[in-house]
This record gives sequence, structure tokens and C-alpha cells, in this order.
Amino acid sequence: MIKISIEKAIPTTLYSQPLRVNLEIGTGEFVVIYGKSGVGKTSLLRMIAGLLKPDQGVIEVNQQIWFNHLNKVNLPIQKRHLGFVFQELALFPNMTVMENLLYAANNPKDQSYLQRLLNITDMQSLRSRKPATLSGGQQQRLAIIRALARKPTILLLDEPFSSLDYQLAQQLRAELKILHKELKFTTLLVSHDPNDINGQIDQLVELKHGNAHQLRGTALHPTQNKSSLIGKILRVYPFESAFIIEIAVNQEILKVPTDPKTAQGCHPNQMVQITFIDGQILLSQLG
Amino acid sequence: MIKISIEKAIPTTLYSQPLRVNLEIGTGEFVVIYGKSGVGKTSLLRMIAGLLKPDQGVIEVNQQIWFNHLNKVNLPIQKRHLGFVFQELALFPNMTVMENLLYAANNPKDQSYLQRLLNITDMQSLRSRKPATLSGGQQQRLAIIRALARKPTILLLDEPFSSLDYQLAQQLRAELKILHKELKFTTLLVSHDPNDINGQIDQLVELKHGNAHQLRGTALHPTQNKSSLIGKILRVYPFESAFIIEIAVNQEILKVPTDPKTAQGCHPNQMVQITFIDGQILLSQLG
Amino acid sequence: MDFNFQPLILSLELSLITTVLLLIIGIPIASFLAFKTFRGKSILEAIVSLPLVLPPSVLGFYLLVAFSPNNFFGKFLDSYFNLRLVFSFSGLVLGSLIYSLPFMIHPLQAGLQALAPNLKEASYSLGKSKKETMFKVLLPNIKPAILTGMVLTFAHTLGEFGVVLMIGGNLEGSTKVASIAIYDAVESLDFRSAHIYSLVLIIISFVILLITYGLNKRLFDNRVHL
Amino acid sequence: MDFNFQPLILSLELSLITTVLLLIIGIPIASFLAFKTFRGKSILEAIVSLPLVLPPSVLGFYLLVAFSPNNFFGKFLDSYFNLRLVFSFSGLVLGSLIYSLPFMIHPLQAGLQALAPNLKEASYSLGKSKKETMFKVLLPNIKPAILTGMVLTFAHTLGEFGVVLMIGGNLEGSTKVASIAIYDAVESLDFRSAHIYSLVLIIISFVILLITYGLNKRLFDNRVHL
Amino acid sequence: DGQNLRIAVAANAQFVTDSLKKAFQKGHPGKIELIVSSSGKLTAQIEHGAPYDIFMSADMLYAKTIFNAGNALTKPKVYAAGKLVLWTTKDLPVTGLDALKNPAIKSIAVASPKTAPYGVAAITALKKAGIYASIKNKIVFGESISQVNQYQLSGATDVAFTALSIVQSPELRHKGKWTEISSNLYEPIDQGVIILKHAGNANSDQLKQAKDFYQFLFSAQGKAIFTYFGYNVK
Ligand SMILES: Nc1ncnc2c1ncn2[C@@H]1O[C@H](COP(=O)(O)OP(=O)(O)OP(=O)(O)O)[C@@H](O)[C@H]1O
Ligand SMILES: Nc1ncnc2c1ncn2[C@@H]1O[C@H](COP(=O)(O)OP(=O)(O)OP(=O)(O)O)[C@@H](O)[C@H]1O
Ligand SMILES: [Mg+2]
Ligand SMILES: [Mg+2]
Repeated sequence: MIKISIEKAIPTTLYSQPLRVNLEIGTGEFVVIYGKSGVGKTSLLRMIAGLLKPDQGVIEVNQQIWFNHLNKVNLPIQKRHLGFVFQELALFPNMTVMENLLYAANNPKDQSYLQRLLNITDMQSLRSRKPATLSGGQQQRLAIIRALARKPTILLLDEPFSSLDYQLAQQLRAELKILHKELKFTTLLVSHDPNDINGQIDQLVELKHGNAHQLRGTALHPTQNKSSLIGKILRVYPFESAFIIEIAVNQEILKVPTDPKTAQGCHPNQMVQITFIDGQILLSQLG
Repeated sequence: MIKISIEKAIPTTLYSQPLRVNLEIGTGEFVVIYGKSGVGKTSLLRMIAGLLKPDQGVIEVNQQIWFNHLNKVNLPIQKRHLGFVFQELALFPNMTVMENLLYAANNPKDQSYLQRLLNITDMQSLRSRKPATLSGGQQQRLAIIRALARKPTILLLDEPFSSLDYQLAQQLRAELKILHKELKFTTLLVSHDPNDINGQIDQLVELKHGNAHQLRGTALHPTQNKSSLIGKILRVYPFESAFIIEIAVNQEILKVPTDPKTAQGCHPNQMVQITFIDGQILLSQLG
Repeated sequence: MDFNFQPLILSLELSLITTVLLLIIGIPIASFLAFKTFRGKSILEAIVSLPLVLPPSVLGFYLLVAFSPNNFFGKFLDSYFNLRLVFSFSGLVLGSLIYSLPFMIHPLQAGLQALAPNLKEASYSLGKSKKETMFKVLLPNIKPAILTGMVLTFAHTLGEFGVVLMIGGNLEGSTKVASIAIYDAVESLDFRSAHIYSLVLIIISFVILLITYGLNKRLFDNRVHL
Repeated sequence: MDFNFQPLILSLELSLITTVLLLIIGIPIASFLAFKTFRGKSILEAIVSLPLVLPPSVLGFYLLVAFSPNNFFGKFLDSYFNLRLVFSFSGLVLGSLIYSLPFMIHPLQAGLQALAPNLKEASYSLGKSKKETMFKVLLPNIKPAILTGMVLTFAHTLGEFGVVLMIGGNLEGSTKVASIAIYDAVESLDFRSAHIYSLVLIIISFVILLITYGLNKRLFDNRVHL
Repeated sequence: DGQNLRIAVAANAQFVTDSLKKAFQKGHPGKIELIVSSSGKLTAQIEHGAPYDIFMSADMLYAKTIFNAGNALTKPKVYAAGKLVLWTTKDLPVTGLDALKNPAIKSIAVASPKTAPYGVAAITALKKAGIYASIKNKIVFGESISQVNQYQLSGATDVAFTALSIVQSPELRHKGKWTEISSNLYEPIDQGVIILKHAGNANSDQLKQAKDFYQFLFSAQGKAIFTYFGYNVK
């Protein structure tokens, strides 16, 4: 169980109130944090990691106090056993891809695990390249698997899929979920991508400032613009350059258009989840 | 008219063939380039900018030869009158937000234009901040408006919206389109975001390697997984926690669920465009 | 006892002129070495470092020979420019420039090499010339390296002694700098003067260094983290 | 003529030992100055630079007084450690360490300050200690700065003369280093020996520098762009 | 720079020359500047055009070298001969050369025989007295006679071979104790003076001034001053 109750005056002219965060996260949960640019998401992760000192409050992880403003406890980051995917990546320029991983790994003999990480990110062929010779997306993949390499207890990811194309990002999302279940780490993922926000997650946290241009205390409230329905596919049929999928949801029959490729994967009697956020609609199969 | 016909052996072990690009882009067009991570998108922009030398071929812009392998022409980047939004941003750490803009601007007296750029990115209050004190998204916004500040003839953007939340990104996309029309620059936008790929653009270019793991010559073929329909809203009514929108498209009546906020903006008789790509569906109003 | 301020003032003058001139000369050389790759670059780099290796008095001896009106270079300067480099302040300046060259070049070059290459690219992409890029983007981002170069050069010239002793000739008011004055005092067993010169030199230098470091701390605030 | 290789070997030994020791001492000091902020930091920085300002022979004179068995420090070393620093190789090493301190500290500090702070953070986040972070992440990424520090220190010690002249005592095989031998030769108007010593010194140094720069170019290939 | 008469002086003669200068100036107004350095350095500088008018060398060799190169107006002439002394500032007996065998004396400062005439004299004396081999390991070399003095004054060495003119100088007259070394044990330390070509190139006033000072060295008053400082004069 992670309990966070902290306050930090972020020197921004946007809001006159400090960033206040109150959160409870169960061990092994997968939590997505989202919010507008500049609202304090990175700062929150940095405070959890111990890279930024809250002005006041307490961070408690599995009954261990990591930070307490009152009795000046501030556990060094080294002892927090984290994995951190930095928004600016922070790869080690002097090390190759493999050396980055080996440096990060607790147990360098765990070769098969590192190989697996390289495989799920399609990075096998780049193992002996230095970061400066990698493309933006390749660098981002390295940052993700470097954080995973040491099998952390808590994984903090700051917009880890932002430079990846849709397919690769989806692949990584799936692999991350598998590792998350397998290694049982707690995951805090900062993202603005609907594919993260609408995924199967344990908690969704929105960092948001009040309407009075104040940064409001944040909590476990689901987003206002997000919602989802579950239904059963009745029919899939072509229409112009696209396909239409008929889905029964309670008393309604929805008719949703989709691209040929997605349509191929849809068959009558399948259960699907339809999620929508901010004008975007996402179909995903269940089970 | 921009004519690109170049070849470059990118030292990657992924594909055994060099990157080959053949493109014709009309002056003032808005072109989106997409493709898998590591396929060579950034390298292509760098070659157009003159930061990376093609192994052979020709780049011609408005009858002027920028690069010709045969007679060793290679116009220096300074003379290409570009705006370049780098994937790694490359902001000037020694300058504040405003100083970054003033340095970039051709005409520093063009204050009202710079103010407008600050406004459309919500950066007004950050004008005297150095880049190191900005959040990831704020830095990315600065990179975009720095490239716009000099009113370039050709604007190259390398995944410029990747760190921005959906609303802000949409706002910037709209503003970019307006500026594009107003200042009549040619835009080449590298992105993997469906919101760019599905937008109203003049050309869509996919960089892709063939099935034989060869990097295929690229051209103006639209993506296979993308399509769009245009229809008229008939009804908007609440359904469970969401809303359903009935849209008439030719002979069909679609019934698409959406979130309350988007629903508020939809009214009968409005024309809407429905775009779908890779399982995602996007509603956008026309006119 | 035999103490006066003239040698101290002369020393400060010499150090200041040398530092400013070397900064001007050093920037293009350092940027050339930092950014260009060519065959024989290591040779050029080794040559830049050579003035360091020769003991100052030996370097001074060879400079004396080179500058001497007996020899080609000295004669040439004398007859065409009416410039005498031995036993004159201009000679000291030239000697110090050669002697302190590596102290300016090395830190500047290392600083420039450590910069992310895309800063330069970004500036070029905005249509900026190499010169403007150097002065408005690159140099402002290597302030600690510039400071290192300037402090090493200034302080080193202030303490310079071997070269000056050889080609200066210890002439009151034109080549008798503080380091020579201290040496003189020690040699004539006038330890009191030596102590006073040293103390004043240390105090002045200390104040200059203190101001420099203090300013630098305030100016170099690009990477403040929350 | 009076030439032999002993002084050259001694000089190389002294320079090598000084460079290695200063690297070991310099890294913690430089990282302290680069990363910690505290009141009076500028004062500490100014103190580190001070050995630069004093003319070497004057510095040598004060070291002579300090090391002398007449005085507290010298007496202390003599009676407790049986260590005599005047007229001994160990004394030269200590003198050179003090004298060359700023040449190592400055470049290292500037290099560390120029590193992106998140490299350190990333390493800490992986549970790595400060030491491991320093040696595996920070230092390997400031190779040009380390090289600068080492070249300046090595070459400067090789050319060092004033301090050595003062506290060395010109003893064949233990304190008569090359710079002293050259000086001696020049003083006794034995220019041929002086030329040969200088030439050999220059050639050796040149080769060492050349190898160093050549290696560095090969090792420092992190930021190759297409 | 027509006004100043510049006299280049070997380090060991700096004190006596200072007195000579003061005495000379009583009858001859006009500025005199003393440039004190090692004879070797001064010689190299003079050969490369240093603007000095008179050179008072520490021995004859340097003066001869300059004269032979054609940079002097006069032939080298001995102005004085130095005397060697054994000196200590510590509580040690320095009654004679034999005292050096005393184990309480751990280090002996000697000027480098390569560059300093007093160094040559000291080594010759030690050899002639037959004790060189037994005390060889105690010797440390100073670059010049003044460095030997610094070694001794700082306490870094126990005893030193220096010039009588040093221990007789006003600065050091009451510091420590000394014994003269018998002049049989070493060759006379003859010191030579020359008027330099530079004096002739300047205006005639300056040449006259230089000649006057040169003459003054050999006058009765000059000789008295040399003697007072512990030099032999003919
Ligand atoms: N200096 C280099 N040395 C070797 N290979 C390089 C170098 N620079 C780039 N590459 C390789 O060239 C390929 C193309 O890189 P590029 O940055 O153009 O890709 P991209 O399409 O922009 O990818 P992304 O979407 O991940 O940013 C990549 O596979 C990359 O590993
Ligand atoms: N050193 C600093 N000095 C002043 N303000 C800072 C500093 N660092 C961060 N800020 C401000 O704190 C706020 C929160 O920053 P943070 O990086 O946590 O935002 P974020 O939610 O991660 O944004 P993004 O989505 O753009 O990455 C921003 O408005 C930023 O400008
Ligand atoms: Mg952030
Ligand atoms: Mg890219």
C-alpha cells in the first residue's frame, strides 16, 4: 500500500495554489495519471522517487516511511527500489544499449530476462549501439526496458510511449501488463494517451486545477470526459471504403464504423468494450 | 514545388537496403509523414534541412537546387529558410522563452506575431522562464513556436505534439493550420498520431520497409488502415452514462456512442466527419 | 625594504591584456579543434599543448633567441614594424600569450565538445551564421569552461616568472612585474618585501577570484531544478 | 657537453605520479565543488585557484620554509614519520601536487557541471551509489575534461621548475629533473646540452600527447551523428 | 631610455654594488638601475640585445664570453675576488671543514658548481681537505649563491658554503656564525667587469656616466667598500 499526502509550491505563475496530492495505491496496482501539460505530473513522480522534496506531507510505502516533513525523514532514492522512465529519457551516452541494461540490472546473470526485454521492444539488433545513434523511438524503448531491467518494486513511467507508433506502443502496453502481472510491481504511468487512459487499469488519477485557476487537491476521481460501454457484436458488414459493426448494448443497437483491419478481427457474438474520451472512440475486444 | 529523390545508407542492421525517398510536394502543401519507429523519418527531415548528407540524389525546391550529389551542390542550412522542430527539441538553455523566440525571429519588431504565438500555446505567463524550468510539454510548445517565429518558407516538424495532452494538441493543430494558410509555408509533419494522419491534409506519406525486410521506395500512397466518412447528425440522445449520436451517411444511419462533453457540441443537421484508423474512431465537426 | 606598487600594477595589466587577447584568439582555435575532424588533428592538438611542457625559463630562453634583433624574426619586426620584443612590455605580452595558450584552449575546447550538437544545428536551422551561433548560443552555454580558461590564464600569467625573467630583463616600470619583484626580494634576502608583495598579490588575486566565482554562480543558473 | 637520461626519466616519473595522484585527489574535490551548493563556496574555489597565482619560485620558497625541519610542519613530519620533504623526491611530489592542483580541479569541475543533471538522477534511480555513479556514468561522459586535466597536469609538472628548484636541491637521481638540467645547462652557457635536453623533452612529450589525443578521439565517440 | 644607467649585477655582488651605487651617486646625480640576476641569464640577455650598460659578473668566464662575442667595449677586468666561508644559523660548531663530519650536521648547502663560482670553490676546498668523499651525501645544491643563503636561512640545511660578502652584509651581519675557508684550498674567485656595447650606442652622457662608474670601482673609495664587504681587491 502506497499512501501519498503531500504539498509542493510549484513556482508557476499559472496557478496561485500549490500542488496538493492525496493518493492511496494498492500494492501491485496499475495506475494511470493524466492531466494537462504543466500541471505537475512529472513533479509528482519526482517527489515519489525522492528527486524532488515536497514542502510538506508524508509518503509511506508498505508501512515504510519514505518521506515525512515533520521528522525530516527522506529516504534516499537508491533505497526506494524504483524503476523510473524519465520524460527526457536520461540514457547513459557512454554505454551501448546492452551496457545500459547491464548497468541497470540487479543481477547481470539474468541474461534471459534482458534478452526478453530486448525482444519485446524489437531492439535485439541494436544491442551494441550507443544511444546517440538511435532514433527517438528507439531511445524511448531503451529507457523503458532499462527501468524494467532491475525488476523494480515500483515502476514510474513518464509518458513512455509518446514517441512510438501505434502498433509498437500497443505491443509494449501489452507486454508491460504481462510483466506487471508476472513481477507484481506497482506501476504509476503518466500519460495523456487515450490508449493508456482507457486501458484495463486499476486506477485513473487526474491532476487538475480548479476553475478558479487554482490547483485543486487531487484524488481518485475518474475523468469527466471518459466513459465506456460493453456490448456484443451482432454483425460486421462492409460500407463504402469502411466497415460497420453492429453492437448490442442493453436495449440499444449501436452502429459504429471502423477501418478494414479492425473489422477483420471482429466477429459476431464477441464481447467488445467501447471507450470514449474527448471525442475519440476506441473499440477493444474482451476476453 | 519540392522535388526529393535521394538515397542514404542508414547504418542499421534492421534492413539491408538503404533508405530511398522519392517525393513531390507542392508549394504550400501540408504533408504528413509517418512510419514505424526507426524507419528513417527523422533522417529524412535532416536531409531536407541539410543536416545530413544523402549518399546520392537531388533535392530541388522552387527551381533551386538544394542538393545534388553529382555536381556536389549542398546549400547550407542557413540559406534554406526553414523552421525545424527537433524531436529532441534543442532549445537554447541560456535563453528565456522570450529570448528563444526573439533569437529565432527574423524581425524582432514583429512583437504582435510573437505574442500571438505565445497565446496560442498558453505560454504567455512563462515568457521569462529558462527551458530547464519548463515541463516537458511546455518545452515542446516552445520548440514549435520557436520554429514558427521566423516565418519559415518550409516548416519541418518532428513529432511536435507527442508530449501534449489531447486538447492542447488539438488546439495547436488547428492554430498551425491557420498559420499555414495565412503565411503560406509548406509543412512537413512527422507524426504517428492518428489525429495528424487523419486530419485535413494535402498528402500523406508512409515510410515503410517492404515485406522482404527491405526499405521500399516511398511514395504518395494512403495508409491501408485509415478511412473516413462524412455525414449529417440526425439526433443526439443520452444513453447510460454516455450519449448516442445518430449520423446519416448516404443510405446508412450510424449510431455512435460518445462522451457527454463531445455530445454537447453536436446538434442536429450539423455535418461531421468520422475518421477511423487502427481501431480508433474520431468525430470532428465540419465547417 | 624596497616595496612599491608599480610591479603589482604591471602584473595586473599584463594578466588582463593576456587574458583578453587569449580569449579572442582562443575561441576560434578551440572551436576549430572541437568541431572539425581532419587528419593530423592530434598533431595540431599536441602542438597547442607544447608550450606547457618546456620549463618556462627554457621557453623564455628560446623566445629570447627568437625575438633577439640578432636573428631573422626579431630583425624583421624591428626593421619593418619598429617593434622590439626583447626587454619590452609588448614582448612580455607575446611571451605570455604563447606560454598561456594551452590554458585557454584546453578548457574552451573541452567545453565546446561537451555541448549537445543539436544546439548548433538548431541555431543554423534558424538561419544564423557560425559567428552568431558561437557568440549567442554556444559560448553562453559553456560559461564554466570559459571561466576556467580565464581564471587559469589570468592567474597563471600573474604568477608567470620564468619567461618574463628571461625576455623581460627586469626593467623598472616596463618589465619588472610582481613575480620578478618578489623573486628579486627573495634573492636579496629582503624577505619582508617578499612577504608583503606576496601578501598583496594573494589578496588582490583572491578578491578577483572571489568576485569571478561569485558572479559565475549567479550567471550560470540555466539548469536549476525544482 | 653534459647530457644524460636520468633527469628526463626522473621528470617523467614525477609527472606521472603527480598526475595519477591528482586525479585521485581531484575527482572528489571537483565533484564536491561541482554539485554542492553552500555558503562560502566561492571562497573554497578561490583557495583552490591560489597556487596558480603565486610565482612558482615564491611558492617554492614558502614550501621550503614550511617543510624545513626548523618549523612545526617539517619537524612534525620528521619526528613522527621520519619523513624529510626538503631535498627529496617525496617533497617534489608534494610540491607538484599543490602547484598543479588547480590544473586538475578546474577542468574536472567544469566538465561535471556541464553534464545534464538527469544522468546522475537516472543512475541513482537504479539504486547505484554515488561512487558507482561517478565512476561508471559521470566520469566516462566527461572524457575531454578529464583529458584536459591530465594533459595540463602532466605537461605542467614536466615543465615545472620554480618549485622544484627551490625545494629540490638539485640532487642527481632524486631531485635533478629535466627542467633543472636544462636550466643548469643554459646558466653554464652549455647551449648544446640545453638544446638536446629540450629536444628530447619535446619529442617525448609530443609523442605522449599525440598518443593521448589519438586515443581520446577513438574513445570519445558517443555523439557520432549520421 | 637615455637617462638610466643600467648595471647588470651577478647575484652575489648585489649588496656591495648597492653600497657602491649610493656612494657613487653622491658625486654623480642621474638614475642608476641595478638588474640583479644570475650571471648565466644576464649573459644570455646581453647577447640578445639587453639594454644594459655595465656587467659585473660573478666570475671571469661570463665576462669573457660576452667580450669574445663582441658585445663589450672593454676587456674583462677583475674588480674584486670573493672569499668562501662556512656558515650556520643553527647551534652547531663550524670551526673548520673537519666539523662537517659531525653526525649532527645532516645537510650542507653548496652552490651548483656548474653555474656558480662559489660552488666550484667549495667543492675544490672539500676535495683538497680530503673530506669530500665522506660528506658527499650530505650536500644539496642551490642554483646560485643566493639560493644557498635561502636554504640556510629557512633552516632547510644545517650549514652552508657562502660568500664572505653575504655574511658581512648589513642584512645578515648578526645572523649565525661563520669561519673563513683558507684561501689555499681554492682558486681565487675573481669577478670581472665590462662596459657593454649598449652604453656606446646611447648618448655620450650615458657613456661618460658608465665610464665614471667603471673607474669608481677601482678608486680608493670603491676598493674600501669592497674590502668592507669581505672581498679581496688588488
Ligand atoms: N549515427 C548513427 N549510427 C548508426 N545508425 C543510426 C545513426 N543515426 C540513426 N541511425 C539509425 O537510422 C535509422 C533511422 O533513424 P531515424 O532517427 O531517422 O528514425 P525515425 O524514423 O525518426 O524513428 P523514430 O520514430 O523512432 O524517431 C534508425 O534505425 C537508427 O537506429
Ligand atoms: N525549476 C523550475 N522553476 C520554475 N518552475 C518550474 C520548475 N520546474 C517545473 N516548473 C513548473 O512546474 C510545473 C509542473 O511541471 P511538471 O514538469 O511537473 O509538469 P507536467 O505535468 O509533467 O507537464 P508535461 O505534461 O508538460 O510534462 C510547470 O508549470 C513548470 O513550468
Ligand atoms: Mg512532464
Ligand atoms: Mg525520429
